[in-house]
Amino acid sequence: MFEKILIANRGEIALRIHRACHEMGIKTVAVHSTADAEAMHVRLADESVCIGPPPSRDSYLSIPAIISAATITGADAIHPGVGFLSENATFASMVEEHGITFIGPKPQHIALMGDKVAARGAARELGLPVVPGSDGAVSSEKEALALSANIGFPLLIKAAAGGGGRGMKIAADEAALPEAFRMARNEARAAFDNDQVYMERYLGQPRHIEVQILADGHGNIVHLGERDCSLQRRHQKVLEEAPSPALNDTQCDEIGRTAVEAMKKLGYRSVGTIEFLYEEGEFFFIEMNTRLQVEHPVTEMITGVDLVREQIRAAAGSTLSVAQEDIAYMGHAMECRINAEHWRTFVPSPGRVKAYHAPGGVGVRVDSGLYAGYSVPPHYDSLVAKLVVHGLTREDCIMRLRRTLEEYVIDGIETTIPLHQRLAVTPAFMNGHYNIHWLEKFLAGLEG
Amino acid sequence: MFEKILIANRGEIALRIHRACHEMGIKTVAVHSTADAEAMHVRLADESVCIGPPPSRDSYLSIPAIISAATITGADAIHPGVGFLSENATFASMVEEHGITFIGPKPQHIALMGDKVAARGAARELGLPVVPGSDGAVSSEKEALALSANIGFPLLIKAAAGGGGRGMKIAADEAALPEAFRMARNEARAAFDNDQVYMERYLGQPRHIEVQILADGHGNIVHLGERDCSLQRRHQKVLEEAPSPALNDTQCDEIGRTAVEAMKKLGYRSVGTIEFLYEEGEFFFIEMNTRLQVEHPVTEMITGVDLVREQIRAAAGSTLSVAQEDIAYMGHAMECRINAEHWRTFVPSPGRVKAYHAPGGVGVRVDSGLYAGYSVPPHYDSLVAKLVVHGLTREDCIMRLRRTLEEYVIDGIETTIPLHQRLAVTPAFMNGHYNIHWLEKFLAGLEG
Amino acid sequence: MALGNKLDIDEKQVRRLADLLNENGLTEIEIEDGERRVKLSRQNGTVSHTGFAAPPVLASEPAVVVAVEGTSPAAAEPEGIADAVTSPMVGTVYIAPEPGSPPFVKVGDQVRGGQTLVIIEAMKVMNNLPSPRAGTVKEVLVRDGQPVEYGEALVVVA
Amino acid sequence: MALGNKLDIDEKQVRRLADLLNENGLTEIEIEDGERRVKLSRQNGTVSHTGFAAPPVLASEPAVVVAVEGTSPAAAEPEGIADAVTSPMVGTVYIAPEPGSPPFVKVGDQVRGGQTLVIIEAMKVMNNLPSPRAGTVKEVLVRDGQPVEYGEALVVVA
Repeated sequence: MFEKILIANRGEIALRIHRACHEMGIKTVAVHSTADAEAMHVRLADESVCIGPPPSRDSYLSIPAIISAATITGADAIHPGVGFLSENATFASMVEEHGITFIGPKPQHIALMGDKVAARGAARELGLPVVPGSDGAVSSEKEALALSANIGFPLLIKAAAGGGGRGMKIAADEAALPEAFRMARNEARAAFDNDQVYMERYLGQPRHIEVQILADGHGNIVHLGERDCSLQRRHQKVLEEAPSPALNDTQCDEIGRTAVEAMKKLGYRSVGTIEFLYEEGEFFFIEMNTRLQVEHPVTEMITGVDLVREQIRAAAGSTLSVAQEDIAYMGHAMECRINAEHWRTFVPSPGRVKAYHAPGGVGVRVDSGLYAGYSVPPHYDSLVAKLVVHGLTREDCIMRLRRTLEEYVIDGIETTIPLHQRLAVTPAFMNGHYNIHWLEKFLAGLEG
Repeated sequence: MFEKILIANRGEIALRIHRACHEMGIKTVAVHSTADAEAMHVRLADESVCIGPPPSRDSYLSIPAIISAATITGADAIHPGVGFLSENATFASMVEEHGITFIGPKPQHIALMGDKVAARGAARELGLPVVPGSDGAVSSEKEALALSANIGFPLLIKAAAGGGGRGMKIAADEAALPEAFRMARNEARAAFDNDQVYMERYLGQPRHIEVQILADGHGNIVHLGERDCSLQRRHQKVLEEAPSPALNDTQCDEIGRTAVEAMKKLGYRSVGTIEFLYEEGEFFFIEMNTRLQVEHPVTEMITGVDLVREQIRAAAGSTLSVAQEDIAYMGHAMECRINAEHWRTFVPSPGRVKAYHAPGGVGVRVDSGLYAGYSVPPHYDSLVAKLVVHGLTREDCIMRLRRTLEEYVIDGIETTIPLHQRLAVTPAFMNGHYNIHWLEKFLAGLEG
Repeated sequence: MALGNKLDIDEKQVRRLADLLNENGLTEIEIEDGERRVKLSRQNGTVSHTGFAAPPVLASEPAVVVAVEGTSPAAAEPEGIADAVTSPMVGTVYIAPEPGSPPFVKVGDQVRGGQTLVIIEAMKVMNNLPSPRAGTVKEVLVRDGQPVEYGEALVVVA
Repeated sequence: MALGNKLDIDEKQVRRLADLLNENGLTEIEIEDGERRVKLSRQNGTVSHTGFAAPPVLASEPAVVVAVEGTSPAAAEPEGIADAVTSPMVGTVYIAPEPGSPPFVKVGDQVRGGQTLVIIEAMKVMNNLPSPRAGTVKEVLVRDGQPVEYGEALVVVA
């Protein structure tokens, strides 16, 4: 096992990794910009190195600075966390070239999944379901009708040269297809002087559902069920839960098995997440994140598996400590992302935290680097805390969420706690009736 | 279900009960002395009533004040917490006479178990193992030898009129019995002018092991395994864990089943704990606590059962939400009692908490009413926080304990955190090799 | 600065500077303008109380007024309102011997020490509350039938 | 400028200065303009805190000295030591071109602007650190082969 791990990240995820390391008896090196000298994980780490000024490009994204810091401290592995360099294949390669272990997947898998077009091709080859489409221009109504049988309805006809919704038509069923096809071509011709169109399945109200993968370098690959991350604002996840209120156990097992098979074909190693859109019983691949995910705690809460620990073990050459048959799901978990932003306007609110008091008690986990007196720097992501709660049922979980949101004190900066408080009492959320568009509509309808 | 519960207690346990209530959608009434007006649970409760001046006898032990507070706020039930009036049968009866539900056992069971002599008799009748003894004076060597077969060795011969160790002899085996018997009688005669002696099994290095019981009023009774509470100082528990490192699953099941059978005979209702001394495979009844126990969270951590919730449900007439076969043990849990005392001298340290920061992350639960700026009053018990951690194995649990003890900040008052930090790295503790005398010896041997 | 002149202090100005000091976590502000000089400073340790002593602002507001009363000075310190006679117990207060009767005392009444001011019912027992001193009833702070806490101010006798 | 006897304070100006202090992690700003002088300062160790903001006392002491250095003013504020030339990168510092050679500079040397003070090795590349100004070497704060952080003070040139 490693003696000393350098954590090439900041904020709550750096603290999360530090905790896993110390629980494994591994020493930690925190690297930080000048803006983060007083950060909690820096204070708790066994060693810390200032690697640059506040701008990320000169500190948390500076490959030479981070590798130099690992060299001078004698770290034998680097954990990239999430964001920053965590999906940078060049960084992963350079780390390994310097004789330091990169705690993550093989660089070629990072590169493959980082290229979204290549990733979609790979997903199809690996047997992951992708949105069915025409795979190229469709030149006639007849061809459109022939292809539609495989694509399925509702179906979207899009201008190949298009953008901004122009030259885009939805056909609800076969009867509506010919006219929609003609209209889309006409609009495309008028708008882009190019009447080439292609077709794909139209997803009107999909959910965002992702599958957590865990793999060692020895061919052992398991999935840890799904997370529902449909509550999004501007493609940023706001609240995640597991299991998804929309799936039954069979669906979960099936998509999990499909994901595991794909990862076995790929020869994947480390943690990873395969993201899908889900609508009416079908999954469609979006992308794969070849790293730890912000919302990993909800999976940890329902499975009892420590993903960061397993990730570190796998990087050190150990085998997984769990087999697929060991993984049992217990209860329900939710994570609120608490951002240093005004809860209605989402204006960032960096600054000094005057009072801080995290909720405690049964079934509660808080991952946060905040403390009273800490100053949230203005240079980085606004995520400052993750409140994760567990309950034996989804209803228990929501009640616990409300109770903990009542208790959470973060004074001095604006946070999104009031938004989560409102979400937690909203019927559509309570019933699990939401999709990826729901939260934006909910926000638009909020008063105050 | 109840609409509003009055919490007749203070400190972390009052907060614990408040949390359970809010998670069940039940409103809370906090009652408090003038010294506790700023307590966390008072701040969080839906209503609060000041019931008297700081001395407990005029506030937390004042039955009229508490029942009046329930009356004026319209509470339909009272939770007594632990300590104070929680094992006062008169209080339980009076509460019920006022048409308010007492969240606890039937008053007669509180009374029975509160009388330690009667409790021992009852335990024997209910089939709980008690320390075997002569049940009266033993008048001859011959009788002593005859009885010894049933009592077992080592065996203690005690002066009936005795005290202070005089007239007390231990016989290691049958061969040593006659001489020990004669010496004990002679010493007894010389010391007390009365040579009557009796005999019982001698427990040299027992562990304190207790079984958690949960019962509704409908005959459903389950046990939730054992807790090992052998780490004690002056009969005060310091750190508790579950499962016990000394028991195997079979022993746990057996003593649990025995306890459940006894409670079925008794017709017990609510939560309760049966405490045993354990030595070399045998259990001996000490007493039964007819209430919630401070260390209940370790059981909650390994079973996932919310004991306070079940206790409230049972008081409201609901049936248990778990059957014995539903109860599975997962991993290992430990609880550190953090007292506002100097960790070496145990001198109480009330006063203002200048900085407070509880540890977070995976597998951690903190039950504490502390916050930055709160002043620990000098009038009550020094327990100010319970740090409870869970791990998949006992070793994981200890590593997590160390990690969280590194993170815990309570500044401005002295606490016993440094003691727990030392315990957590001590081999005898790490190996689970301790008994009820071990901690006192450990403390005596500590430097500084 | 001329000794004969009264020192001209603009309190608002100093207050504004103090705010600046606090808001920005400074330890010193010094401003000189010709003869005049203003310097504000703070020692390190004393500053620490400004924030810490304040109880945390709860993420949610207390739901019911009684909760706020519970943490009010009246509850915390029975002597909160000067000359007020406070409740020695939790219960329901009655200001008259029976429904419809005139009250025991009203504002302006002269009372003797020992004279009943109100009755407090607790556990179905009626407890007379005698005046601790002779004086004039300045204020009756409770309504008939109102629940009261320990230490709550009931009647002002001065 | 002076309006009668009253001290003329430009609150905005002070606020702007305070912001400057904060943003740049300075400990003091002092401005003199003829009769007028403005000075803002902060205590060194607690630069960004009003005191209640003092970082929590950790239950355990940091295990290694580097951790303390990491939170030291030197790391947090490259400008911490006046006139010190600070490291523009993380790496290993060498005070001489080769092992055994005389150092690039020693205390008392006169240096030109642009003259190499030390070499910093990062990622196996040797980077010359030129003096930002002409002056006298007052102090060499690092040992040969010592690991340095970004912003760490290396050589004092004044």
